[in-house]
Amino acid sequence: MARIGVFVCHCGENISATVDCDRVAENASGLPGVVHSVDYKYMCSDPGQTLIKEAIKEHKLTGVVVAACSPRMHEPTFRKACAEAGLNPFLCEMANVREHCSWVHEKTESTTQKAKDVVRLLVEKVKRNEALQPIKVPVTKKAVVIGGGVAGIQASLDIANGGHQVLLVEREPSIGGHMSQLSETFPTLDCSQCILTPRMVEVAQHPNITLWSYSEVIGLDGFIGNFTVKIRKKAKSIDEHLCTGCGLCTQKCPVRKIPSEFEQGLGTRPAIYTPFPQAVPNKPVIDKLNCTYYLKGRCKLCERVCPTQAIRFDQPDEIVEVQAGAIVLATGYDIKRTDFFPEYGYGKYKDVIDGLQFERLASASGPTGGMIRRPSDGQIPKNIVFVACAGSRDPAKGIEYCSKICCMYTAKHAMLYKHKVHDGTPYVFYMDIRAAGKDYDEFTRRAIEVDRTKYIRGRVSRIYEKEGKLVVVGADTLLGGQKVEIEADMVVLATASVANPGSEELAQIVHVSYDRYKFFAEAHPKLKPVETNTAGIFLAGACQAPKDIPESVSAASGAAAKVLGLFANDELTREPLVAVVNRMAPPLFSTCIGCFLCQPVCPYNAIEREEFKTRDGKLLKAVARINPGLCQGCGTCVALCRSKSIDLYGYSNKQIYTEVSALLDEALV
Amino acid sequence: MVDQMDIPPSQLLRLLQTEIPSNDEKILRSHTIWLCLNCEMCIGRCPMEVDIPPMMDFLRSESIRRKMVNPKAGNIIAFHRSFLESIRYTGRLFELGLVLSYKSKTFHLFQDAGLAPEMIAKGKLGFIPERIKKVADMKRIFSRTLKKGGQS
Amino acid sequence: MKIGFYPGCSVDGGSREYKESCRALAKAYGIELESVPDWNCCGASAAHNLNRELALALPARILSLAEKAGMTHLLVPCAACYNRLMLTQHELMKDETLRKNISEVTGLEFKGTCSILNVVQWIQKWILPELPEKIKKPFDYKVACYYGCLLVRPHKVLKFDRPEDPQSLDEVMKLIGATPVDWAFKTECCGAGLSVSKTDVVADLSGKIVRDAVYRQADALIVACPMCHSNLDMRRREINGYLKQNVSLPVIYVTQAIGLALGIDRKELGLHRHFVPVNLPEKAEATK
Amino acid sequence: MDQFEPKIVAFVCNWCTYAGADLTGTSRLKYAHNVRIIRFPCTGRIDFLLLQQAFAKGADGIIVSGCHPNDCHYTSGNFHARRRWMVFRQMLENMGVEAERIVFSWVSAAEGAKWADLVNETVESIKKLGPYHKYQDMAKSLEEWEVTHE
Repeated sequence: MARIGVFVCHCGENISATVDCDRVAENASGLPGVVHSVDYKYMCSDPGQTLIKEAIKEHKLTGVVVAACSPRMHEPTFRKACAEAGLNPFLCEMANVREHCSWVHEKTESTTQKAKDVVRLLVEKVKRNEALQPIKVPVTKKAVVIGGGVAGIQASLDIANGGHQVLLVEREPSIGGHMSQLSETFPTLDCSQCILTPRMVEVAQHPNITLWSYSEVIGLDGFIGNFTVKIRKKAKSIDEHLCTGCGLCTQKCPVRKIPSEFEQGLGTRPAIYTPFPQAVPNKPVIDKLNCTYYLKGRCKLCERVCPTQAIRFDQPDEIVEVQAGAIVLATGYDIKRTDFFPEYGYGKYKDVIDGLQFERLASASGPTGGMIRRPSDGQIPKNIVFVACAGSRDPAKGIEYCSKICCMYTAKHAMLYKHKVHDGTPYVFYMDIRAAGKDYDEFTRRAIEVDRTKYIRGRVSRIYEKEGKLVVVGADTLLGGQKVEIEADMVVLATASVANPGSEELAQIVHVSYDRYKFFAEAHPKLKPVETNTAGIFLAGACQAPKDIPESVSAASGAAAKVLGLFANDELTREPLVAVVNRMAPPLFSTCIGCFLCQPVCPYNAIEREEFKTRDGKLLKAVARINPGLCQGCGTCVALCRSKSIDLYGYSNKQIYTEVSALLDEALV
Repeated sequence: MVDQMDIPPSQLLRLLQTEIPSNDEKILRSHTIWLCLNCEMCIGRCPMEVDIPPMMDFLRSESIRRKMVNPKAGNIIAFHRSFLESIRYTGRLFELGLVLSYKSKTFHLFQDAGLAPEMIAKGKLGFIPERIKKVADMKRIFSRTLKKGGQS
Repeated sequence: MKIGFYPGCSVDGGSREYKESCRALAKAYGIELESVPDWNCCGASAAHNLNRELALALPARILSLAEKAGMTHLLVPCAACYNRLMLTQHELMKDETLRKNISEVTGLEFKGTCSILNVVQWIQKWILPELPEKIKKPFDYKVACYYGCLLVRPHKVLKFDRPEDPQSLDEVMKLIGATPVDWAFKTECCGAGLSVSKTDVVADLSGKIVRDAVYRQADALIVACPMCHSNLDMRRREINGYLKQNVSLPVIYVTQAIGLALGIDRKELGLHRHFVPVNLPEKAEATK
Repeated sequence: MDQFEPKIVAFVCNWCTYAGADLTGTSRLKYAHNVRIIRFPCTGRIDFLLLQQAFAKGADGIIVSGCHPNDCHYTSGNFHARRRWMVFRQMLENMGVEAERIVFSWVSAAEGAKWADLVNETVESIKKLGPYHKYQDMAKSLEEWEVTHE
């Protein structure tokens, strides 16, 4: 038999000014099952809570309704009070008579009536509440970081330094990402590789970090604290234990004309290669698509020259499953390439290049040894035009956002050019200069004032080749839209930053949401910037949105802090408001008919298949089972279930049905 | 064409955005609206996909309606009118007639005079206007549309 | 095989060689080009410069007549007419009230069932398939394909080729043995809209086009629009004046170029009507 | 006779509309008292048979409101609710239930004023439609039928 206590709060005068609180309490005392009903000035105060605790003990209450403010405000307070008095906290409900009643209506009889109704409804609901126990799940204290650019490196190091195991998975043969391709970095102009390579080496040597390069995540199961990550380790065609990284094979390989990915196509590499001299791990891989042996079945020159017999042509891809408690996504970004800009002749004219290509030209380790030479004929360009917002902020091209890093790197490019070609003239076409950041605006001003870059506010309408020059046609909007024509030797397009190819596929594999530009979506744009809406998966760096290096590193450290926070617990506690598929004795097992229509509607992939078999393995019945670790309690499956076999703790069918029925049993007005 | 325009299209749009009557008038009196060739290059390149050509069409008819046509646009309008007259009475363009009508409107009697003999020699110019059968259709279309637009 | 045909005033008049070459090409393929009965002028730039409704009503009448005649495909060789017809169909199909109003003005029902083809689309669909075996004399020249404005813009409505650096004409030319040059003025405006009323501007715009084609060493300019043709061909005197040199670069319709490759008689293709004589170098006169 | 005061039940999600209605309160915006709110974790949880139960128990009008499209706390619950509602509405209309008595809306946690307007507008429109007895009568006779045929 239910023994319910009702506690009506005045909230000073916030409620009592328009609602007649004693009459609400008095009315409640007459409801079936209510054994105790009082009103009090401040129910959330210490004496108010004590009132509830003592009533629970004195009247042996089996349920509590507090008629006060919104449950979003004080539900945790009152549930905690109940728990302290020995009542299961989930047997406490709140009737919202402040935000939804006293504050939004004038003092009339109807307002008090509404409060009475709301209390009655929750009394009926609480009678059907069940005592629930918080869900506890163990935590595997190992993190998988996907992507080995600066964000992935930072996140790995932070987690590893926090004393936990990290597996860093990188798709390319080496970690380093885009940052390793950059020449200098804004706004300090320090050499990118000089600051990055020590970190890369630290990753390789850290006792807590395992590095799997040339590997990809191909599957993810499980939930926060208990993920199973499936990884394909692509065959490098070498035995990593034997290989010393001496580089003899890469020198002897007869295939030498493959455009180098690292050099952005401005240099070449052999078929067996390390992407760049400071690569980590510094051991080569064989590019099977271009290796003569894989194409034609002969050559094997590398095998013959290898002093340690480390070449393994028959090495297969390996698929490995790893247990992890948290995942950090740090897959980075890419820039727009191909013939996205036919009006600029990109892809057609060799001397129209993108920002990353310019980085390679300016890099001391690049294909020109740091000399700015144009790709077509190796001449040093005397007139160079930089076009900002090439594709960014361009709804017509489908990219509405600002790529964020271009204003700064374009200013940097102009500066680097001027430092290397003293008699050259750099021009920058821009829409706005967005240099918000520490020392950023000072930096762009320096490019204009000290290095005398000619900034032209306006867009370039087209670029065409004429007598060996690239004619850049644009407008100067500060001169009233006056037409500008510059005969340039080289043009650098600050092409839009876009999500990495494959980001959509990865998002689907790990079940995180992504925005319309295929960047991964954070759980909350302001308050949960490094979390995803899948618990236990975090974001670091430019896979979320265009970010510069400092931002990527901060986000990575933020994600690492979240992982370390998670790993500080041996087990996780979660509110038990989850869905459950009913179970009963054989031969029925459950009223679930095994249609599994609930599976596709679950946003968390929490619904699994459970099979009941005889001892000899014959399938008796397959029914749905909800993984309480994954379920977030939205209840979509509950409403969908055709056999009404799923129910949701806290919002059960019975509770809600009673609520609806109770509300209208009496006249409302 | 921008070199020839008195107000570049970007500024014309800015003037429109101000929603100030004196700026509207400046636009309607401009030479720019008559110089736009409707080549549609602007919308092809504009990142915001501002569809300028129909806007220009509107501004032109508005300029005529409010009698604010730029004096330099006389030739252009005369040509368009001669063109439409030709269609109104025959349904099709009568090129020789168009040229003659245009000349009589603008007094550019000798412009392009050299072209005609060669065109005739090459069988490009007809002397007799072609008429469609249902010229009445044209009368109907012209009277019903121009009545509303207030232009001819 | 019958296909609807809307020549338009220019192609029917001052640029009749375009019509002649279309018909010659169709004849070689056994295609009958059936003119829209009692067609009228599409209104060209004059109509939409002065009155929007008129600019919609004139093409609407043409399309209604074509529908009435049971035409499912309508070849419109003139790029300007093609553009007006496409824009009208687009505007009327997206706005029912407008469609009703315009139908009321023309006195004809408009359903939007007729598929409008520009000359390149027609060639792609009906001429290309049997082209290789029909070629008698490969058109072995360097050509600059000039698309102009109205064939490719506005892309949202026409959805033909790509508006920047289009390729469809180049592809057709490659198939008849020509070498398209990579040049910079494929879609720059020639100024046709103001051809008569602002001749000075036109010489400037067209002059730049001709100059670049010459610079790229093209033997011919290939066009698909009578407006472009008359500007680049008939206005050559003004262009030469602007360029301060005499340029003999001929301007050839795509249909004429294909016709020459098929061995069709020059006169049948109307080549004698050009102002700039079509004297192509001898090398290709040799048969395959 | 007193003026007709309709009985309105609101089925709302916890994260957007419930919070939005809280904001209406915090902003002290006034609205008609005729509505009773039932809290769900998500509109995706709403079994539309509950709507029929509400009518059977004498509701004159119903509001269903959740997060705006793409703002669902659970990613997609509101889309499922909307899809089910499309089908359910047709079914109701087929059955002869006055589907215009059900208002489907999105109110975010920031739209306190919208919630007040939504309630007021719904009350007004239901007042125009008048009391709804038909479904209740039908449900009662069904109950009686079940009792007599048991």
